[in-house]
Amino acid sequence: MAGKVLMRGTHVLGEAAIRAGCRAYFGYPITPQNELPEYMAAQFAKMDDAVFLQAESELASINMVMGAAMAGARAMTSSSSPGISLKQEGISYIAAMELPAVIVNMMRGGPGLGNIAPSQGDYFQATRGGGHGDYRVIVLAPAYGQEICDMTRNAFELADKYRNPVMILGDGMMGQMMEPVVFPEPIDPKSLPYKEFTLDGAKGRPKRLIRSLLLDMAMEEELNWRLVRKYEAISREIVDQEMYMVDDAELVIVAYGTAARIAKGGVHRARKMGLKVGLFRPKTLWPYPYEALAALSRSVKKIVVFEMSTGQMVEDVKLAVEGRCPVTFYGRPGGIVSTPEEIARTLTSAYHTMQTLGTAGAA
Amino acid sequence: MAGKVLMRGTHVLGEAAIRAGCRAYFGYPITPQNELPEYMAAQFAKMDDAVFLQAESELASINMVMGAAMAGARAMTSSSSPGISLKQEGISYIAAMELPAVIVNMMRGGPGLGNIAPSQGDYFQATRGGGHGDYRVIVLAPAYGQEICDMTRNAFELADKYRNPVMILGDGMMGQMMEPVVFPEPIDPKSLPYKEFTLDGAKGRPKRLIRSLLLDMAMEEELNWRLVRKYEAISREIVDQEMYMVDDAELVIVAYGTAARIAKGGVHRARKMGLKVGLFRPKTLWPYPYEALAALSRSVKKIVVFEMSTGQMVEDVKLAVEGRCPVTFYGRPGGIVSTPEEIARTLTSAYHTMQTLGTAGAA
Amino acid sequence: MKGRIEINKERCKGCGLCITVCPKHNIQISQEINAKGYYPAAFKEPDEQEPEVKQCTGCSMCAITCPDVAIEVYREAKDESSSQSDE
Amino acid sequence: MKGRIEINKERCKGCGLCITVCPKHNIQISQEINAKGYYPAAFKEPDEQEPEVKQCTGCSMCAITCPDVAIEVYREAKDESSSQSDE
Amino acid sequence: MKKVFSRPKSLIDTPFHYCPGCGHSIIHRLVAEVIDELGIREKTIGVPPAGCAVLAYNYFDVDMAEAPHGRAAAVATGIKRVRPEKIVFTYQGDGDIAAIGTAETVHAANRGERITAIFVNNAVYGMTGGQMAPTTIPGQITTTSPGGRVPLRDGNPLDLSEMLGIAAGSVYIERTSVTSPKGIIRTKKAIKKAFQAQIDDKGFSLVEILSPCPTNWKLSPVDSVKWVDNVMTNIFPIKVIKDVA
Amino acid sequence: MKKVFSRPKSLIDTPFHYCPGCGHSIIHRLVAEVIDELGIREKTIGVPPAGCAVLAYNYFDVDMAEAPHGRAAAVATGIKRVRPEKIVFTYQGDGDIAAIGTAETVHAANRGERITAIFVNNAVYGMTGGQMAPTTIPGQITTTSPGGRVPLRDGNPLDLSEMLGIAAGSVYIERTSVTSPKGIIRTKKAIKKAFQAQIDDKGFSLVEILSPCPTNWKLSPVDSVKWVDNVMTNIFPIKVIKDVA
Amino acid sequence: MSLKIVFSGFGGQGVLMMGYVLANAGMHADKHVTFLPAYGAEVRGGTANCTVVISDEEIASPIASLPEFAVVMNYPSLLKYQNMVKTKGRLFMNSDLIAEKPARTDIEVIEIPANTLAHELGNDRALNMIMLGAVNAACKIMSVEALNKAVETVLEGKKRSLVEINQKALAKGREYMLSQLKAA
Amino acid sequence: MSLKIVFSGFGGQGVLMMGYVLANAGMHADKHVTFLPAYGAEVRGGTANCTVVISDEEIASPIASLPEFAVVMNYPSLLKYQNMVKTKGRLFMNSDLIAEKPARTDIEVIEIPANTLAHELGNDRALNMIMLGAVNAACKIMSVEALNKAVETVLEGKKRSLVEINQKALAKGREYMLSQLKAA
Ligand SMILES: Cc1ncc(C[n+]2csc(CCOP(=O)(O)OP(=O)(O)O)c2C)c(N)n1
Ligand SMILES: Cc1ncc(C[n+]2csc(CCOP(=O)(O)OP(=O)(O)O)c2C)c(N)n1
Ligand code: SF4
Ligand code: SF4
Ligand code: SF4
Ligand code: SF4
Ligand code: SF4
Ligand code: SF4
Ligand SMILES: [Mg+2]
Ligand SMILES: [Mg+2]
Repeated sequence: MAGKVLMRGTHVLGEAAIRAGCRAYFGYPITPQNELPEYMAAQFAKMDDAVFLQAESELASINMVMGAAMAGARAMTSSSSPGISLKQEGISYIAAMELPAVIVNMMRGGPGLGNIAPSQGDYFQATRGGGHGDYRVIVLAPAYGQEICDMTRNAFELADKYRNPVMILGDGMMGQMMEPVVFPEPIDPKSLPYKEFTLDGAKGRPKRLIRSLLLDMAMEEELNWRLVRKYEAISREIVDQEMYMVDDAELVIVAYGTAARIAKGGVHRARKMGLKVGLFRPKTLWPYPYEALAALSRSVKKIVVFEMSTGQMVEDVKLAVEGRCPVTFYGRPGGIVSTPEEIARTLTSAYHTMQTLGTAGAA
Repeated sequence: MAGKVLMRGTHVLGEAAIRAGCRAYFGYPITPQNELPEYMAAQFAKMDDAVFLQAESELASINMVMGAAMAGARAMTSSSSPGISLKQEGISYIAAMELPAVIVNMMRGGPGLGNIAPSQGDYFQATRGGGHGDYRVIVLAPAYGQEICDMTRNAFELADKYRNPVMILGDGMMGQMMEPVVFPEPIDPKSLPYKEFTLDGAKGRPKRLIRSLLLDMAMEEELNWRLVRKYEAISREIVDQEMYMVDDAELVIVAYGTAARIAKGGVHRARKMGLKVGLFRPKTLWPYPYEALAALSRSVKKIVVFEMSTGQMVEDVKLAVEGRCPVTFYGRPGGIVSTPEEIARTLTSAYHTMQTLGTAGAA
Repeated sequence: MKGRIEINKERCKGCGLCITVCPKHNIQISQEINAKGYYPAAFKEPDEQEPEVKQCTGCSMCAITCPDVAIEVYREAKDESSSQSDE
Repeated sequence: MKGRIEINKERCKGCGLCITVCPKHNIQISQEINAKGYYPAAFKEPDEQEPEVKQCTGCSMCAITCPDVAIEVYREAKDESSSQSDE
Repeated sequence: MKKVFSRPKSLIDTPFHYCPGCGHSIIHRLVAEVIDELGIREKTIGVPPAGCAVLAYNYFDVDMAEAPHGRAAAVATGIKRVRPEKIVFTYQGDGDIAAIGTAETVHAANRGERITAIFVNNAVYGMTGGQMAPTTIPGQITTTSPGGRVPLRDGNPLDLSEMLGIAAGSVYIERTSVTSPKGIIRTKKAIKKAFQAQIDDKGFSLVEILSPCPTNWKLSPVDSVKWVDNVMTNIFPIKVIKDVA
Repeated sequence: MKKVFSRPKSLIDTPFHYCPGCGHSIIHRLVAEVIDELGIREKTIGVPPAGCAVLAYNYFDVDMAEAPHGRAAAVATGIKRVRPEKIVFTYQGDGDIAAIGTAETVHAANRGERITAIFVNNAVYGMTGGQMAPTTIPGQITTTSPGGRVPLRDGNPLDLSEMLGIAAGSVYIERTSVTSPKGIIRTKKAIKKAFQAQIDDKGFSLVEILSPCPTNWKLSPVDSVKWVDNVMTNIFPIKVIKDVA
Repeated sequence: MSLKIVFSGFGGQGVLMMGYVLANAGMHADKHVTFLPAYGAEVRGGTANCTVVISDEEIASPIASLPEFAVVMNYPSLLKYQNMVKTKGRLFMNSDLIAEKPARTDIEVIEIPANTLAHELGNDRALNMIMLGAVNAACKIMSVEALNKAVETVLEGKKRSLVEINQKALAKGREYMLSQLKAA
Repeated sequence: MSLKIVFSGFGGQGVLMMGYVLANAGMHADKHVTFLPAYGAEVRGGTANCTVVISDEEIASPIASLPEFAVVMNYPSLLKYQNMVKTKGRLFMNSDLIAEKPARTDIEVIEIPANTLAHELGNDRALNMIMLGAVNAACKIMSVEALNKAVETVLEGKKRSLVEINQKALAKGREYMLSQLKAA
C-alpha cells in the first residue's frame, strides 16, 4: 500500500519494524510506549512466523532479544527510561557478542520514576553506553512520523550490517503523536541473507559459539580494538544530520528529535523577524555529526543548544566546536515541552547578546 | 591504631568504610572485588549494630542500599562492571530521591562478561550516569592504597553532605594490591547528626515521604534544576587533582587510578631522559577538574591521555582543552596493564612528534 | 435497631457497590451529577411507593463496601431504639 | 568375567574417586607426578602381596565415576570369557 | 444516634485518585484500620512501588518510601534491617510482585524478612493501561493479549503465593478478596494477622487480595465484583496458604 | 577385549579445567552421553551462563551460547521461540538459577518454555571463590558466611525445584546427585527424561544435581562426596519432584 | 493556513474520534497535520482530550498552547480550556451538558445542543460527528467531501456499517450551524 | 633501591606468605612496598604466585614485568618464570621438586633443597620461610630483625604460636645460604 496513513509514532514504529522483517518482539510494559508492544501483540497474533512475548521484566526482554538474535532473527525490544536502565548489562553483552538488535527508548521525565511526559534526559546513557566496557550503540533520533518509519527500517539494516545494537531514541510525544506516514514495501524475512553466526544446530558444520568471556587479556584487547575499528567505519559511513537555513546563519540552534522540530518552529519565527538563524539537527546521535558541526562552527558567530534536559548533547556540540565559537545551552527538563515562540524568544535574546559577552557557558 | 598496616585495596576500603561509620553493606559476589564483601561479612559478624547481607542480585543490593539510606544509615554496596550496569536504575532513583549512598566499582575487562583483569572501561558509565535522566554521581578515583582509605572516608562524608550517590571507581589491581596504609580514627555512627529525611516512624512529627515520582512536569523540572544547582556547588567545592612535574612541562600525560600511577612511572623515566613531561591526575572524575586542566593546556605544547580503555576520559580532556593544544590518546583495554617503560616510550615518541604533526587524534 | 447513613456526594464515584450490598435497599443512584462528573449514591428512607425499601438498621454493610469511604453510618444506642421499638 | 582398564595419566587429577568405587580394589594412586602436578591413579593387577585385590571384571564403576573421563574399560567378549571362565 | 462507622485515623482525609469501584481504595482503608487498631501508626513505614497504588503515599498517614517497580521487597529489607524495631509493609500489585519483582519477593520471603506484603492481585497491569499480568487468567483479554491469554503462547498465571508458601522464611500467607462485606471483613482479619506476625517477629507475611480493576477489565464495578467471585477465584482460590505464625 | 566404556561423541576430547573431583565434569559427560543416545547433537543448542561451567562451551560439541549471569532461561527462551524445532538446554549453577536468575527461571518454567535446565547445586558460588549461595546449608562455612550460615541473618536455603514444581508450565523436575555410580546412573536417566520431555514438546523440564565442589568446601573429593550424601541431602532430598511429562 | 484545535470531554463522548476524523481530512487534503491525544495518567478519571494541528507548512509542535478553536463537550473541559483559546478565537460548547457561559468576552462562544441533535437523529452516540460537522461549517476548515472521506477511512473494516450514520451526523451538525449563522 | 621479586609455586607451599612477610618487612623499614597476589581464575588449578616490589621511591606498577629475582617452588613455576627474570637477575629454585635447570645462562640460578631443610627442621610446612631466609641472605634485601618482626606481624593473633618455628626457618634458610656462599 502506497497511500498516506495517519498513525501514532509507536504504531508507525511497530509497523515499520514488521515491514523490516522483524518477527521477534520481547518487551515489558511502561508508559509512554505501551502502544508499541500492544501493536506488535495484535499484529503478530495474526502471523504464524512471528513471536511476541511479554517478558517478566526488562532484564528478561533484552536477554530474550539476545537469544533471538543468536538464533538469527531480526529481534527488537522497547521500553522507556527506567526500563532502559535495566537493559544496560544486556546491551553491553549484545555489543560484545556483536549481535544485531534493535532497542527503542521512548524517553520520559527522570531521573528515578519521574513522570511519563516527553523528555530527553537519556542522551548520555544512549550515546555513551550506560552499560559497562568500551562499546557503542548506534543511536537514531527521529523527529517526524515519516522519519520514525524510515529510521526503523534503517535500524534493522544497520544492526545486521554492523552486527551491533541500534537504538531508536524518541520520547513520549514522538510515540503518541499521529502524523501522515507512507510505508515502504514489506521485506520477507525468508528473503534475508543467512547470518553466519546463527546458532541453529551443528549439522554438517563445526559447532558455533557466541560468547563475550575472554579471560585471555590479549584476546579481550583484540576484541576491543576490533570494535573500535568497526565503530570508526560506522562513524564514516552512517553519520547523518539535517541543516536548515544555515547557509547565511550567524546563529545556529542545535537540537534533535522533538526538541528539533520545535526549534525549527522557533527558527521560522526568528527568521520572520529578520534574524539570520538556522537549525542543525543530528539524526544520528552516535555516531555524532562532529565534522559537519565543526565546519558550521567556523562560519557562525554563536551556537545555542536546546535539549529537553539539563544539558547532555551540549557536550558533543562542544567537542565538535572546540571553542571556535561560543556555545550556550537552553533546556527544559522534566517533561516540559517548549513552544516555538519560547525558542524564538531564546534565539532573539541570544542573537542580540551575540556580539557582546559570548563564552561557552552551558547550564 | 596509628601504625602502618599492609592490606589489600578491597580490605582497606572495607575497613575505611567501617571507620567512616558505615554499618550497612549489601552486595553480590563478583570478581575482582569479592574480598570486600568477605571482609565486611567477617567484621560485621562481630558487631551488633551492623548489617551485612548478601543479596540475591546486584539489583536487590542497590535497592536495599536505597532502603537503608532512607532509614538513615551510612550504607554501601560494591560490585564490578557487569554488576554495576545492573545497578543503574537504582542509582538513578537514589540520585532523584537525593539519598546518600556509596557504590564501589572495581572495574574489570569488558564489554559483556569480558574478564576479571584490571580495566577502566566504565568511565562513561560512572561519570555520565549509566542510568536514565539528568543526574550525576560523585566519582572518586584512588590510585594508591592510602588514597583508597582516605577517599572512602570522604565518600561517606560527601554522600551525606550532598545527599547524593558517591562512587569509588577502582579496578581489579587497585582492589587486589597490598600497600601500607594508616587508618584514621573510627567514627561512631551514633555520633553522626540525625538526617532530617530519615524514615523512622511518624512519631510526634508529620509523616515523611521519599519519592521520585513527580507526575507534575513543573515539579519534575524544578527537581531537575535544583539538582543542577547542587551539582554546580559540588563542582565548585570538591573537584580535585594531582599535578606532578607540570610546572616546566611541555608535554603532559593525563591519567587516573591505576593508569595514573603507571603513567607517573613513565614520567619519571622520561624525565631521566631529559624530557620535560608531567602528569595530570584527576582524583575526582565527576566533577572533573576542567579548570585546572584548561589552565595547563595554555602552558603545554601537547597532551597525551592514557586510559586502560579505548578512550573515554579523553572526551573530558578535550572538553577542558577546547582545542588549545593537540590531545592524543594511548589506550590498553581488555585488562592489559602497561608498564612504566611502555608509557615512557609513548611519551618519548609523542614528545618528538610534538613540534611536527599534532592534531587531536584519539583512538 | 434503627440506623441512618450519610453519603459524601463529592467523594462518591457512583460505583453502585453499596447499593448491591444493602439488605434494606436503602440506597439509590441520584439524578444530579457531582463536581467530578459522577452520579453519586443517595440514602433512601422507606416509603409506601417502594415496599422493598425497609428501615436502615445501621448494619454498615454499605460503608464497609464503599471504596471511597464516602459513607458514614449512625445507629441508635440500645436504649433509644428500645424506647422507640414499635415505630 | 575378565576386564581391564586404561587410565590416561595426563587426564587424571588424582581425585581418588575411582578407587573408592572399585569393588575389586584394582586402582591405586601412583607415585610419579604428572605434567599438571597431580599424582594419577593407576590400574593394579591382582598379586599375592595384596589378597584384597581381585581380578578386574570390567564393571565400569570406576569409569562411570571418573570426573575427568580418564578411564577406558575393556572386557572380554562373552565367548572369550567363557573359554577362560575358571581362570 | 451515634456514629458506628467512620474513616480510620491512619487514612488521610482526601479523595482517592482511583477509579470508581477500584479495589485499591477498599484495601487502603483496611490497612489503615489495622494500623489504627494495632496502634502502630507511629512506627510503621509503608513501601509502595510503581503501580496504580504508587500514590498510596498520599493516603497513609505514616512514613512512606517509594520503591522502583518490583523492588519493594528489597527496599523494605533495607529499611527493616536498619530499623528492626519498626513495622515495614510493602503494597504491591501483581505485576510488581509476581513479574519484575519475583526474585526480590521470593528471596525476602525465603530469608524470612520481618516485613508484611500486601499483594493486590487485579489480574492486570493497571497503571500502564491494562496489559497482561503474570496473574492474568487464561482467555482474559488484555491490551497485550488482545485475543485473550493463550497459556501455550503467553504463559500461565503464576501461583506466587503458593510458591512463597514453600519458602522457609514465610510464616503467614493468605489469599482473600474484597468483593463482599464478608470477603472484606476476612481480608481485614488476614491483614491484621499478617502485621501481627511481623510484630511478633515471626517472619515474612503476605496477604494476596483479589481486587477489581473495572477500568481495565472493561466491566462495571458491580460486574467486576462478580467476575472476581465467579471466574478469578477458580484460578486463585480463596484460602489460607500457610500459617505457622 | 572390547571397549565397554569410552568418551561420548558430543564431548570434545580435551581436558577439563575443573578442579579434581568436581561434579561439573561428571555432569558434562552425562549430558553428552544423553545427547549422543538421543541423537540430537546436530540440533542442540546449549546455554551456559557465568559460573565455573561457563566454559562448558569448550567441551560440548554442539552450538553454544553464553548467557549473562542469571539470564540463561531468558536467552534460551529467545532461542527456542525463534527455533522451536531445536533442542535448547541451559546449564546453570545454584547461584545463577536460584539467586540472580530466580525471576527468569520461575517465569520460563511457568510459561512452560520447551527448554531443559541442568541445575548444578554445589551449595556455593564456585567461580567467584566460595561465597554463600542460595543453596548453602545452615551452618555451612563460606567466605561470606565465615561463621557458618545463620538462617535468621543470612536467610534459608532455597527450595527452588520445589517452587518450580508449582509452576503450571513445568512437566518434569527431579533432584539427584553424582556421588556414587548409582546416583550417577540415576542422574543420567533423569537428564534423559528431561530432554525427552522437551523433544515431546511437553513443557519445561529441570534436573537439579547435587554436585561436589571440593575446592570451596575445603574437603577432599572423597570427603566431598560423603558430605553431599550425609549432610546436603538432608536439606535437598533426592527425589522426583514433578513428573507429568 | 495553520490552525490548532483542541477537543475535550469525557470518555464516552467520542472526543478522540472528532480529532482523528478532522486530522484525516486534513491529511487527505495534503495538508501537514498532527494529532496528539492525551495519554497515560492524564486519562485517569475518564476525561479525554486531543489536539489537532492543520497547516500548509511543516508543523513544529503538535501541542496547542494557544488554540484558535476549542471544542468542549462537558463542564470540566470548559473550565480547563476556556482560558487557553487565542484572543478572537472560537469556543464551541455542548450546551446540553454545559449550563454556564465562559467569562471571556474576547472570544466567540458558540453553543451547540449536541446531545439533543443526536437524539433527534436517532443516535445518541453520534453527538461527536454532529459537533464536528457544526465546527467545520462555522470555521470552514475542510470540505464536506474531505470530512466524509475521512469518516470512511476512520471507520474502515469492522466499523464499516457506522459510516453512513456518522456522515449523516456531520451533515446535521453542518445544517444546524448554517441555520444558526443565517439566523444571526 | 628498587627491586621486584616474584614468588611462585602451588597452593600448599605458602607462596603468598613468603611475599607477604617480605613486603611487611619492607614496610617496617619504611620503604615503599607493594604486594600483588594472583587472583581469580588465574588461581584455578592450584598454582599460586605473588609479586613484591620494594623501593625507596613511590612504586608505579606492582606488576613485575622484569623481576630482579624469581623464587620458584615447583616445576610449572620454573617454566612460567625462568624467562621473565631480568638479565643478571637471580632465580631461586626449590631443588627438591625441580630436577631440570633453566636454559638461560645470563641469570644466576640458586638451588635450595627447601623440602629437605624443612624436614630437617622438623616442620615440612616451614619450607617457605626457609626459602625466604635463604633468598634474603643471598640478596641482602632486609635485615634479619625486619624479617623476624614481619613474621610476628603476619602471624599475630590466633597464629601466634607459629611465630617461633617460622623465625627458626628463616634462620635455617639464612645459614644454609651463607654456608653455600662461603663454599663458593
Ligand atoms: C522498571 C520499570 N518498568 C516498568 C514500569 C512501568 N510500570 C509502572 S507500574 C507497572 C505495573 C502495574 O501493574 P501492577 O503491579 O499489577 O499494579 P496495578 O497498577 O495493577 O495495581 C509497570 C509495568 C516502571 N515504572 N518501571
Ligand atoms: C551480573 C553478574 N554478577 C555477578 C557475576 C559474578 N559471578 C560469576 S559466576 C557467579 C556465580 C557462580 O556460582 P554458581 O552459579 O553456583 O556456579 P558455580 O560456579 O558454583 O558452578 C557469579 C556471582 C557476574 N559474572 N555477573
Ligand atoms: S447501614 Fe446497612 S441498612 Fe443502612 S444503608 Fe447501609 S447497608 Fe443499608
Ligand atoms: S459505594 Fe461509595 S462510591 Fe460507590 S456508590 Fe456507594 S457511596 Fe458511592
Ligand atoms: S572396571 Fe570395575 S573392577 Fe575394573 S577397575 Fe573399574 S571398577 Fe574396578
Ligand atoms: S577418578 Fe579419574 S581423575 Fe579421579 S583418580 Fe580416578 S582416574 Fe584419576
Ligand atoms: S486502573 Fe484499575 S487498578 Fe488502577 S485505579 Fe483504575 S481500577 Fe484501580
Ligand atoms: S571451584 Fe568448585 S565448582 Fe568450580 S571447578 Fe572447582 S570444584 Fe568445580
Ligand atoms: Mg495489577
Ligand atoms: Mg554453585
